[in-house]
Amino acid sequence: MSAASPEPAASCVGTRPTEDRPAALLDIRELTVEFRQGRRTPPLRAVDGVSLSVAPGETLGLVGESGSGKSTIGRAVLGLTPVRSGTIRFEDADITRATAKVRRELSARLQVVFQDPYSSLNPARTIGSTLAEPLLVQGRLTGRQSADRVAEMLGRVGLPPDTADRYPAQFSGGQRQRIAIARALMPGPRLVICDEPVSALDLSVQAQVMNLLAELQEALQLSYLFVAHDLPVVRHLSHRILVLYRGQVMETGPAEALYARPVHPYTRMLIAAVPEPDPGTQRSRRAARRGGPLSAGPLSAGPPSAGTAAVTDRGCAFAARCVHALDICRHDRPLLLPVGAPDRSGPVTRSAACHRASELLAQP
Amino acid sequence: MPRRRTATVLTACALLAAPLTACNGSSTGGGGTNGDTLTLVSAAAPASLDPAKANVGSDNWFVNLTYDSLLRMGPGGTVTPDLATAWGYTGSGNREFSLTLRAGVRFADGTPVTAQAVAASLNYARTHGLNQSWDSAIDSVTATGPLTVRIHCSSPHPDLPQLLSQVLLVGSVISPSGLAHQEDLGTASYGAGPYVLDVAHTVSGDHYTYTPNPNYWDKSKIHWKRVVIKVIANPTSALQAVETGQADVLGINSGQVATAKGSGLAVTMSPAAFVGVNLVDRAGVLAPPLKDVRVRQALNYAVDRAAITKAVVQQYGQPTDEISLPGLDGYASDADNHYPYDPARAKQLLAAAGYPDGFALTMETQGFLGIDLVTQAVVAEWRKIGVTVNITTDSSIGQWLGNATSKRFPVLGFGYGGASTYLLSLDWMLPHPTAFNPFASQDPQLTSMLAAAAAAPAAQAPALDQNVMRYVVDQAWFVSVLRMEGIYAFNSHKISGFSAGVSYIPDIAWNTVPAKS
Amino acid sequence: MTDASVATRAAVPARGSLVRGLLRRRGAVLSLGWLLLLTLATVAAPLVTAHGPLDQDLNSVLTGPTGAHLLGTDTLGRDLLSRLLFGGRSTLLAVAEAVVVFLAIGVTAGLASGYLGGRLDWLITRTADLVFALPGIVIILVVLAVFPGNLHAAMVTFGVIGSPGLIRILRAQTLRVREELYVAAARVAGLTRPQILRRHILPRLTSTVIVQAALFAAIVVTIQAGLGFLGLGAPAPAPSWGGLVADASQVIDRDPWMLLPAGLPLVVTVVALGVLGDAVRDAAVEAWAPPVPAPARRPRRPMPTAAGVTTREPDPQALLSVIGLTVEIGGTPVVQDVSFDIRLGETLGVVGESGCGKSVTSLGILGLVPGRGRISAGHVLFQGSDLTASPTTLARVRGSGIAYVSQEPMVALDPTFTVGRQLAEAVARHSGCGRKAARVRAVDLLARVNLPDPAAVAARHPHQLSGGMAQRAAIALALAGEPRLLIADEPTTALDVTVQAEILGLLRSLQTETGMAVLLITHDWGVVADLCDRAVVMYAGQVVEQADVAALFSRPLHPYTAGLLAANPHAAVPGEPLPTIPGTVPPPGAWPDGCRFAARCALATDACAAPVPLTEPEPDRTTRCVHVDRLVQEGTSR
Amino acid sequence: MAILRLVGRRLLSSVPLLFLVSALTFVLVSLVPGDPARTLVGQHATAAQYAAVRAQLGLDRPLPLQYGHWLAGAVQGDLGSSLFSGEPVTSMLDSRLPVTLSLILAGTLVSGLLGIGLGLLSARRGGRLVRTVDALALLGLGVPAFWFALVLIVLFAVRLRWFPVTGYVPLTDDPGQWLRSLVLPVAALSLGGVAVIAKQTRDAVLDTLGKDFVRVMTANGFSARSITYRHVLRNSALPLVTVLGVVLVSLLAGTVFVETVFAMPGLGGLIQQATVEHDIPVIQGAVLYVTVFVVLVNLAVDLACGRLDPRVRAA
Repeated sequence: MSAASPEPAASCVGTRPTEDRPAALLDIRELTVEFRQGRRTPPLRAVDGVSLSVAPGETLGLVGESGSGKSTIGRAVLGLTPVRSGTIRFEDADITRATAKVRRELSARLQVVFQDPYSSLNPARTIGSTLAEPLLVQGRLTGRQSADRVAEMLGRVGLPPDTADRYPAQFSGGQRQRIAIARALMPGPRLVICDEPVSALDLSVQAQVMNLLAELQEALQLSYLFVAHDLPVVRHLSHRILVLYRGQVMETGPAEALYARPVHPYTRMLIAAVPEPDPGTQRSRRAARRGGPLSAGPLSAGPPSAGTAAVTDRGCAFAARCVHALDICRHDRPLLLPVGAPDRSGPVTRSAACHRASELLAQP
Repeated sequence: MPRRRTATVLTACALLAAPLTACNGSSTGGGGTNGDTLTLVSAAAPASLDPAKANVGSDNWFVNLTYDSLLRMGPGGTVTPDLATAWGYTGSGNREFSLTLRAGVRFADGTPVTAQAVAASLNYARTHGLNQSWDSAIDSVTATGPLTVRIHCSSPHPDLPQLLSQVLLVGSVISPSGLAHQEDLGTASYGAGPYVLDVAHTVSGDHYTYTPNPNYWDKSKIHWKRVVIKVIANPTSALQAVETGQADVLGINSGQVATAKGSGLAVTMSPAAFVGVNLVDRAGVLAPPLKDVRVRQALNYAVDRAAITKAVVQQYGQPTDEISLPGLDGYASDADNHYPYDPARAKQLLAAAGYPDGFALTMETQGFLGIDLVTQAVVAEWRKIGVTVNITTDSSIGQWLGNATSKRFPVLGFGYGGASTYLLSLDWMLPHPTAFNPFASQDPQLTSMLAAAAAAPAAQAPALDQNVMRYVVDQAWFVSVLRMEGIYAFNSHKISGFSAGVSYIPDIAWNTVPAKS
Repeated sequence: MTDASVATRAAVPARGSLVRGLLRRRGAVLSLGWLLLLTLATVAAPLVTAHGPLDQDLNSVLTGPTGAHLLGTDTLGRDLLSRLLFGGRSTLLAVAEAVVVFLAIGVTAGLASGYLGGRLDWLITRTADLVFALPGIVIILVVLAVFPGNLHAAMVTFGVIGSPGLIRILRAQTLRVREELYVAAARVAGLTRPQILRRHILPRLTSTVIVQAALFAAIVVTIQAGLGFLGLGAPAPAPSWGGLVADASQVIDRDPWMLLPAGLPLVVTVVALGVLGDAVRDAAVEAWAPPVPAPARRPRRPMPTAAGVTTREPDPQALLSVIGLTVEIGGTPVVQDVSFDIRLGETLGVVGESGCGKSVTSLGILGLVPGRGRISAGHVLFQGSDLTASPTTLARVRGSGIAYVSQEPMVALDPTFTVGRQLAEAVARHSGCGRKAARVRAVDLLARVNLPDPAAVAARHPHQLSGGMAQRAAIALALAGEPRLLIADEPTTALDVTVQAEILGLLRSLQTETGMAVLLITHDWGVVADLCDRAVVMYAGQVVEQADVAALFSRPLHPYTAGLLAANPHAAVPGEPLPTIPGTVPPPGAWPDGCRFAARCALATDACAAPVPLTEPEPDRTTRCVHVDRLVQEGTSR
Repeated sequence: MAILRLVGRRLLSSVPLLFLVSALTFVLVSLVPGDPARTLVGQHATAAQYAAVRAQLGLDRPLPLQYGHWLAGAVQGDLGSSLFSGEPVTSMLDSRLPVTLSLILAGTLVSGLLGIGLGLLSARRGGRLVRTVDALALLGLGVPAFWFALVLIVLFAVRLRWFPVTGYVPLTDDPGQWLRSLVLPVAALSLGGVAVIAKQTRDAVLDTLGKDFVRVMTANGFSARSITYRHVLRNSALPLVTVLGVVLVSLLAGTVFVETVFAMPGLGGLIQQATVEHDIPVIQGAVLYVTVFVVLVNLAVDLACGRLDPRVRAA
């Protein structure tokens, strides 16, 4: 039964990472993922030397626009996408190229919630059958035990027990996402990759699911790698945020600090682009923006793949769109370096990959 | 080849050959001007246009138009002059034969028809022809003068006049130039006939167009500006073509007679073929029961020939037990009902032979011309006396020939066009392996009867021939079931002179002329 | 005994639903009935008919139907019914042989190719392509020439030749299913390949396999008969369907009747297989599709009278007046009694969650209600003319009076034409100018939506544009007719946030330049705040509140508006749960009589059970709440 | 230029196919028990004559040698001669090509026009027409060409006498009669094609009509005619062209039956006849012709798809 009851990591005492950073649950070093695009064109580099770590009980938010590689990182961790180079360590074990057997064992502690609540549940199987699926691997449970476990988990995500006998078609998007979350939690994982889990949901339901995720984290001591494009959502759920642009990390830092005082021009642009749900604020922001355009560079030319394919190792990936870009930005790729002093949320390091990070930090 | 061809061909013409005069264009109204175009329908494409390699029967129309033969046979079997004006056996025993050629005749290419040319053509036919057994008695053919030819036979050959007529094709004279281009003989014409093949307007296998031969020796025999033979396999389609005026003549099957007459077409017919089952394994190599003459006779008694005849050809045929046709030399009318339908007797005979419960056989038959229907009917009758048969049906002549001569089948379905006893014996009764006697059965008594008949003078021959027929029927070498009419329908408003005869192909080259309207 | 029992129990209803779906279809039942009857009759042929297929009755040939021979007899007096039934055996056997080979190769190779991929996939695909290009019937003829009359060889060959079709279909479908997220989830869950194949992939393929097998069987029946007809099938006298047709063709003159019994069973069987295939496909689609909103089960009642159908006088100032608009789809109202005005140059936002009827309302204005929908009540007045009254007015207004921009820019343009040609067509249509002038103007339009290098963009096809560029091009297309009103249905939802900001900016500046009004459909409060002057909030097909945006954001007068505003993560307090609205939007057909929000509303009382009319608690703003006084008094929103 | 290169590449890639098909046919046909030499020499031939004919036909040589010999000739455009008529195979096939092509082209035209028309109508009107098209599609699938041909003959040729029963009139002889001679065969041949295309058109058009761009165009005032005939049809054409290719190939298969029933001197009839007679060179040549035809059809389909859809062109 051990697998059935999630145990919080012994080292983890709170929902926030401790200050001295206990051994990370997930640790990614220099991850690079490429996709083949046919014989003639060079491969598309979707993830380009990304390093990150997720501590027990922590939520790391990955933000970025389409084509930034944020979902690919999650899929690489899950073994759904082959890795070109770099390492992925989970619970101190290298799982970069884990065998199917290792993956099977891993599945008890590493789980996923996908974005699309419609395609993520097999319409031909009852909810009960779907939820029991992760237990198949363990193969130690009787039908009775697993049915109990299913009922228990449905209760946890706020669905009635009779849900188990019904089919996905009978549920709304929000309910399906609850089911998907329940499935992920069935084996009692420690880390859940949340790949845009609320972006397909309506506002009112989105709030419900976000609350559920937060509650479950607290109750079960879960870690989340939270992938999303919606900054306010990520900010609300994450402890730390990692901003991605064309497969590269632009900036990383504690959620509130990063959101309140973004350093990297790309982060700033992202945040500025989100319209405030307040006509007054929005009006003044717009007025402020009139002085300088949101993006000075040319509009993304060509289809997204063409744009991202043109990643060069030289220069900052964002330089072409950056209003602050200097010559150096176009020739030297900036390293992801710590910036600024510790802010009020603690001595947590913030980093940015920008040649002008310190200048920008100085003048928000 | 000739024999099987005779058989299949004649039957083909009789049952199916549907001359479809697709003289398109004007056809809808009165069907073109008389004398313009004669359009015939044939059920099958010619195997070859080379007289030596053509199928006797089904290919005659294609060949006769362009090749004159030494002698000409009429519907009643009378032989008249063509390229030869005089002919006859010399001496006794039917071994020496001489011919005198018509003077001043030229081939279509303008070269003269000489005795040398004729001898060369005949020698080509007997060495390269499909019907070599017919010629097997011939020793040599020599030109004895500018216009005289002598044929010498090593054994009696009483049927040389028929053999050299347009019906059996051997006497179709090929020009020296044709013999020099043997590879072209199959697709072009090198004869001295009234027409030549218009290659430009011919699609082999579909339609063949003939135009008058400017060098023909008797212009009065050219009645048409154009003769077209269309190949249409489907009998209904073929008849329709004639009914709608797209064609003028065709061979039809018995089921179509009423339809044809109903549409105002003229119908002519004559006994043309006999159909049945050949019990070839008389030695019992494959099927031991067949060795016993009682068994073979039982198989004859078991068949209700009258019923089969009525079902298959209605009134256009008669039940028969023999393998000759009325009007041929070997036809013995008393042999026609030698085996009245008597299943009880059949069972008795089987029991007496030691097979009270019957036995099993395999049979090969031809899937065309209605032969398969007859054989199927026979098999169903045999089933009633306990003889079960597994039938293999061949859909092509080549397949059939291969199977028939393979000695894998003790029993073969057959259709045969009828021939003089001498020619018939070469296929059926003498110990030569042929498709009609693949096991080369022999019967010394039969062989000597045949030898006597072949050497006999014409006046005595028929009686001897009929005795031969009585003998083989009694020996039950086969189960002949019925003889069928060869039936032709034609547009009598457009043509006349078209008539059928026993063992005869209606002569379209000479006799079929525009109707006087 | 593990959870497998759960799985098994679970799987049954799905399969059951396919069977049930099948049995609901009359065609499928008839087809199955025929095929079953045929199978039984052929197998038990000796019981059905007293005549053997070879029994001849030479005294009754070609009789036509009689008491003794129900379908008549053939040339040898053999019973046609008997020959049909016994001949059917060879047909069924042929079908079985060909289909087994077809499935064995097709399913194995298709699955392997699609699921395993890699070099094997390449090999299988290439081989399949090669075999696919073989002239099938000719190969069959050659095979039959080699093995005369050997239908088994022919049918096995035909199965092989047919299999590439199945391989291709199954490969494509496997690829598609393999990409489904639930398969990824199963992989993450640690299921083995065989488990995933068995649980997730194979079930999805079953119906396809059945459909393809049925269609292939239909073809096999035809081909087998065709071969029989050509005399290449079962050797006579063995009966076969094709052989019967051939026999019939020999006696068309004497007895055309025989053509019918010879051919009809063939036709019916093939048709039955075809119907069965179609039915399985339909049933499968039904079984797999997300549920269609069930039409209202309750007897349809007249619209709630208390809510009243608005019959107000249109605002003479308004560019567009929507009055009491009700739209039904498949007889179920999805939008009810919606009214609002848009003034010249104004931007009106329509806000609400999915399923509230925003898009249907906007399409209703343009007379483009999707599917089997129709406007069942209400009027749309544009510059004084009623668009619901006359299709010609509507046609005249579309594009030149009112233009439309949709949500998905990548599919909003015809993928087969260049952007320039589509724009030019729109220009020519609205201005009547020549082709050349239209081309020039098209490039101008692209420049106007701030596309860099407009001439180059004009020469491109839509798939060569990024999402943002495509949306600009779509806006350019909408501008072609110089409309007075632009309806933009979630124009930025599919775009990245930075691109969204650009498009919103573009809309704003275009509006300033042209003075056109904008009707903006959105679910994003930020977009409303950014662009709109006034907003209409919709819930469950109704307008629930309407106000100036400043007032709406600061003091919502409907609990739904308030709840929705609060649920926005923008306003979230770190570390605290977001305020939520419990439950979900009721789908059309499940709307209550009274307040449609009552079930999710904290303020709900018994009073909410009765239909709620729109009231005007303050000038220029309306709300549909019986507790509006309380909200006004509290004067708070958050 | 790119097109030429594509065509070149495609044609080149079909070489293995032609090779495979010819080798396959060769091997298969060589297994035929009925020996053509046997047929040729006839029953009275001696063993020596039979052997001579075999030698003359090259049948006594090992199979690979026979094939190599044939291949060498084929590459130079010499497909040998018919075993029976002695006519060169190429001229036999060429003389029959016009008939089959007439049938196929007319069949394609009829299937295409009628099918697309019906499909379009059904997609736009809906209701009963949809069911009619469905019924027609089923019937097209269900009614075998050879049987339908016979029924047509009974009705229109035998009873009504509207059309000739059989035969083919070359276009050059008389265009009017040519057309008349094609009516019934083409009707029999196209039934299936019409059905398939009508259904495909209906489905494709309905699918396209549901696309966003159609709504956007309608909303922005594009004319209904332009939307239907320019945009919807062109977008629906892609699946349609693929189906058209399949129909073309299936029409070719249909000619084997239809030419037999209507006694037309086409390729299909020839193949059937040659198969029955084991006329190896003719079978070989015919299979080659048919394969080339299939290759060309597929190439045309690919090119058409490229022309119709820029996305395909790019790929």
